[in-house]
Amino acid sequence: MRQTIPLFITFFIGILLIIAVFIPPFGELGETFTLFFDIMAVFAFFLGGGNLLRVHINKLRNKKPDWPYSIVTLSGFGLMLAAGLFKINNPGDIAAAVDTAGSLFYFMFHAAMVPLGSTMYSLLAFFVASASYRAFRAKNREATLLLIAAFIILLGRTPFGMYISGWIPDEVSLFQIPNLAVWIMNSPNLAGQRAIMIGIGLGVISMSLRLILGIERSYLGGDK
Amino acid sequence: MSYHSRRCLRSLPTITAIVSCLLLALPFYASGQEPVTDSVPADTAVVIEAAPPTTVLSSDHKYDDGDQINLSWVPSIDETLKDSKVIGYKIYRAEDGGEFELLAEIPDVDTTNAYADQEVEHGHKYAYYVASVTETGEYASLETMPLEPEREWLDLNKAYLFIMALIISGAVIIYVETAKRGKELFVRKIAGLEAIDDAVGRATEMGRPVLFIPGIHDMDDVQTLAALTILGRVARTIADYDTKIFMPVSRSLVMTAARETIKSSYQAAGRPDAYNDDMVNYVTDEQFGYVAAVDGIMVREKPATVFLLGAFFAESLILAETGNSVGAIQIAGTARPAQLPFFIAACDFTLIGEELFAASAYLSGEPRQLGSLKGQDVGKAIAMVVIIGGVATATLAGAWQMGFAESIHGWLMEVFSTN
Amino acid sequence: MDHVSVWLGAFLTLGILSFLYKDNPWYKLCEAIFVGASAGYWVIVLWWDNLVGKFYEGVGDDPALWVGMILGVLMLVRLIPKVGWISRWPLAFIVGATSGFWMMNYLGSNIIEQVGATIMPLLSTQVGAGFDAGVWMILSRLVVFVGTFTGLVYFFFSKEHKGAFGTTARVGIFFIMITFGASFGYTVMSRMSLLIGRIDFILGDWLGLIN
Amino acid sequence: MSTRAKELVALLAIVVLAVIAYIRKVGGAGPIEFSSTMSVVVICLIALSLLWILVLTIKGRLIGRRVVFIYVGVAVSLPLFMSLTQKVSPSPEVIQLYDAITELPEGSKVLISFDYDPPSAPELQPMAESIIRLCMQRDLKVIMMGLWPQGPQQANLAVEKVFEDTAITNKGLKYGVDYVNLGFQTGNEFVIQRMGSSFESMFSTDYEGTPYQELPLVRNVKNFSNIDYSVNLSAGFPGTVEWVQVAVDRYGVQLGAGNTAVQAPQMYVYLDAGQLKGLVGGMSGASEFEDLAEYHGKGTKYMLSQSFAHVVVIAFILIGNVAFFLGGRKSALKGQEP
Repeated sequence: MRQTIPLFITFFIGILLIIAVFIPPFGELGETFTLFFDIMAVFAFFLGGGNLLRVHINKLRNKKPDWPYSIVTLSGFGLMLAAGLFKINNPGDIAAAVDTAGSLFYFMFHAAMVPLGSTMYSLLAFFVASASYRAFRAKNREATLLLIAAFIILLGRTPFGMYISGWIPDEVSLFQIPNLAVWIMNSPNLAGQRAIMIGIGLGVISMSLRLILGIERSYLGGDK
Repeated sequence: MSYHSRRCLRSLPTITAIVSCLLLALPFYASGQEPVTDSVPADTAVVIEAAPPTTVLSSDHKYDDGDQINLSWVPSIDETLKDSKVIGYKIYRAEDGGEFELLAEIPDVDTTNAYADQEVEHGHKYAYYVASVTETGEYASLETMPLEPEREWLDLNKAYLFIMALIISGAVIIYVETAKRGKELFVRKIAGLEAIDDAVGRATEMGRPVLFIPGIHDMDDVQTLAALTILGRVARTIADYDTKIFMPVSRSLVMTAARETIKSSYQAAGRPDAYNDDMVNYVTDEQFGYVAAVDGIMVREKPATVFLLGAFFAESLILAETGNSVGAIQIAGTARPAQLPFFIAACDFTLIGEELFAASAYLSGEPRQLGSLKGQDVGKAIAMVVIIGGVATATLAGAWQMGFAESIHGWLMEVFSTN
Repeated sequence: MDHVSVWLGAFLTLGILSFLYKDNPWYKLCEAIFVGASAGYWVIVLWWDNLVGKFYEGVGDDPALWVGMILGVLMLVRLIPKVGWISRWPLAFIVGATSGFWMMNYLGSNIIEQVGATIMPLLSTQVGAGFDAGVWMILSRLVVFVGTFTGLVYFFFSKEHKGAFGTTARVGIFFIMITFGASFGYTVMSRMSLLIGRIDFILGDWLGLIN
Repeated sequence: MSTRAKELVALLAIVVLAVIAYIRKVGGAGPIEFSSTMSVVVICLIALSLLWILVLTIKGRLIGRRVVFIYVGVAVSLPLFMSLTQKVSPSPEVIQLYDAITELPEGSKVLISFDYDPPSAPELQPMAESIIRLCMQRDLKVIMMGLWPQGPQQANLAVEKVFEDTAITNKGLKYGVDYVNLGFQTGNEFVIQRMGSSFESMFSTDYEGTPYQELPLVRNVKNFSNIDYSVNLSAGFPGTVEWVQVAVDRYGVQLGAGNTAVQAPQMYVYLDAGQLKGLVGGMSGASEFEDLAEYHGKGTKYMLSQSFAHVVVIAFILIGNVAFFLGGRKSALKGQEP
């Protein structure tokens, strides 16, 4: 019973959304369900946010390693919450959008979250280089092809590509590196992308069917 | 076929011709009223700068929820003149015999002589007229007959999509059923999945935890669902080996779903007591805030094995390189082609696209699940046959203009287009 | 930008960058701020956009939204151990909706569209045009055709990669590898730009050393 | 000295240097610029040290991650001081987008969707600025919106930047008449779908809170059929893929896209199928576009840094591979291969 009802719900809703594609009056069903999902996400956050609070309060209480940072996390969380919920310092008072310029929420976002997020993102530049040095080796034929393609695209995107291959006559201009880079993007890359995309499409269909038909039910938990 | 129906069929062209003539003529007789030209000042001498558009036709948009009417007209004759003063058109509409109101302005006179009115509702009638607009005035056409948009219950434009869905799902279901009856099905080895047991075993030996990252998307992404189905299998192994699993997530819904999944795996392994909610923790929804936290966890907890399965974006390499720097064995998989090269570079095993979705079925080893993999191979085979056949007929039709090839190619293009 | 936010931004930027050296208190501090503030940020976004914007303001016109609300409340039932299992219902709803919705979407955009786009005449620019394709176009079309086909062979699960089938699959993986190489080459560019943006902030906005 | 003491000294040095630089800035000192001789010397020094690393690696001494990191930092920072410029040749997909905009008649409406956030701004902001500038120069009407919460803010920043140019300011463009920012709406691809029937249903007010009907520019814009060209500036999901799947495939919108370099390769599929009309990919795309539009902004300025960083990455791949073939293979055979 405890498993049958959820399995039935999954089956019913799944089939409904598949059929909806073919029935114009149901055309907006997917959209409506997304709205449901968005509303559910708010409630899920009570669980998630609650979990975040619990973990850090526990850390504080038990004086686990690095507990002082939990104070920072909790106060950051609280401050952002207060700033947003009460729209502190919002020039357009409570009716204006929460992220109106000038509000505390706006300030916190731009002065703290933006630099933090952008910098975390930019760490990638360093990791790309270290991965290039360590891992991009022509170990076998596959890796060699990957490398060559990457190399041509990289060169094609710098002026060096043109300098190196400028001597190639215009009749076979395809072999000039910038053109070759474009060709790789448009032909072999396109082919690989297509194969991957078609495969993914089939994978999604098959997995969706397993879920809808209840063949795959690991996410549901046991009968107890 | 009866005599009558045959007779009807024979006279069909004539009837069609008469009906279409009537239809074309309708707008001209539609209304006894004078066209509305009130924007031309009445007290000045009326100078007609442009002719109104003619043959304004409204028609119901087929296969919709009765929420669109298509409008077309023959542009003002002045547009063919060199010094045309027409700068655009205005469309007016009346609902259920009410007042005409401005519906839309179309500035571009060169290209547009049609309009799709999607602001209509099933159950109401709409009449239209179109006016050509010049700098100083408007010149209205005749009104159309009131038309009620029709609601269709089946979108026949999507008949081919329906058949495709039926064939592929049918193949999956047939193979699932075949497998259920006990027929042995062969599925080739997938390297990344063969490695999972060893990877978990390694963590057990080293006494270090397993870190499972299910991507950064919510439950409304199929990749997250795929990650959770794989989690179900991995958690089972972990429960068997009595290893520690740690799973920071970036979405609350994923947290609840992951807890259910792990709990049920522990129950299936007969060790429900070993399960603990703290195995899965919510961190933050923010992409890079989550990455900052996971990176911190990686360098501090030093997991022996890291799973990176699901929807990944820019963070793929940040996570994979940090995991690599702490010496973890990493098994990654995503359906995002742009992130795959990074996983391939920095991880030990990578599930490419489709393999991510096939993984849980493969790992389960259950005949029915393996059957579904066979089913999707049928889809692949169809795609391959269509590609070969399509390219062949297109080439024949292209270079040698062969009639039969042209018709096959034309039909294929009709089937394989979503519009 | 005023002094406070520039200094704060610089402090946080350098703190994150310090992770490259090693895990350290400065990074831990930035991480703690980031996690706390961003979790708070998303609650607020969910609260105002979803609960207020979509539910509260929308439910008048669309009573169906109550379904979403009820499902949401059911999620919280897990906090009551006795009836906790009911919280699987909303989960089942989400799984069903996600599967059904994306199944049809992927069928359209990933399978039908892509197969359709691969059907191209090899020797002519378009159907009915005669032999008007140049050498390069023929080559490109051929590469796309062969690459897509062999790539699909690679993903085939029902047959061991052996013999002629194995060779075809190997050609397929070659194409997939070229795709990855191309993505990598293209991506490197993007990654560098992000860093350039940050360095521009440090050297320009903060320290005023560059224009 | 212990490691800890060394670290503290380094930290202190950074703080002191920063304070000095800041005081210098507050004192009104201008930016530092390298002369071309100086630039060449710096470039040569970097090249020499890379050679040295090559030698080290061949000898079997793999350099650490931190050294690689320092190189990246240096390669990105130093070019920002240099006064060298670099020639670009626009690629066909960038030209296609440029042409699509320049071929629009005066007064046409261009919809620009800002689907990115500040972390992706270094790449996409230069595009946004030059596309908006081009539209305004050519007297096109610009309608801006965002599927990402922070998109509309980026839109405003871009407009502010464009207005720093007196040639644009002198046109006396009015908000609400010549350009408008509709703001953000949650719902990802469904927002696009709803916009297919009515813009107003998704954006009842603009970003400032002005009701849709009070904005002369959009008052008569019902849906996509009133838009002449659309540009989507995208850093991920929701982004170009969704715009193509919904706006192009369902509503026949003429769409061009500006993408981060990561995403751009996936868009060639759509470009090839004609679903996309024009694509600007990454910073090099941005600098190509700036070149076409004859305005040299941040895209051009950053491009030198980027080329440098590329060369460093290429060098590291080369070094890694040369060492692998000349000496490292042995270690690979011994099973120490990373």
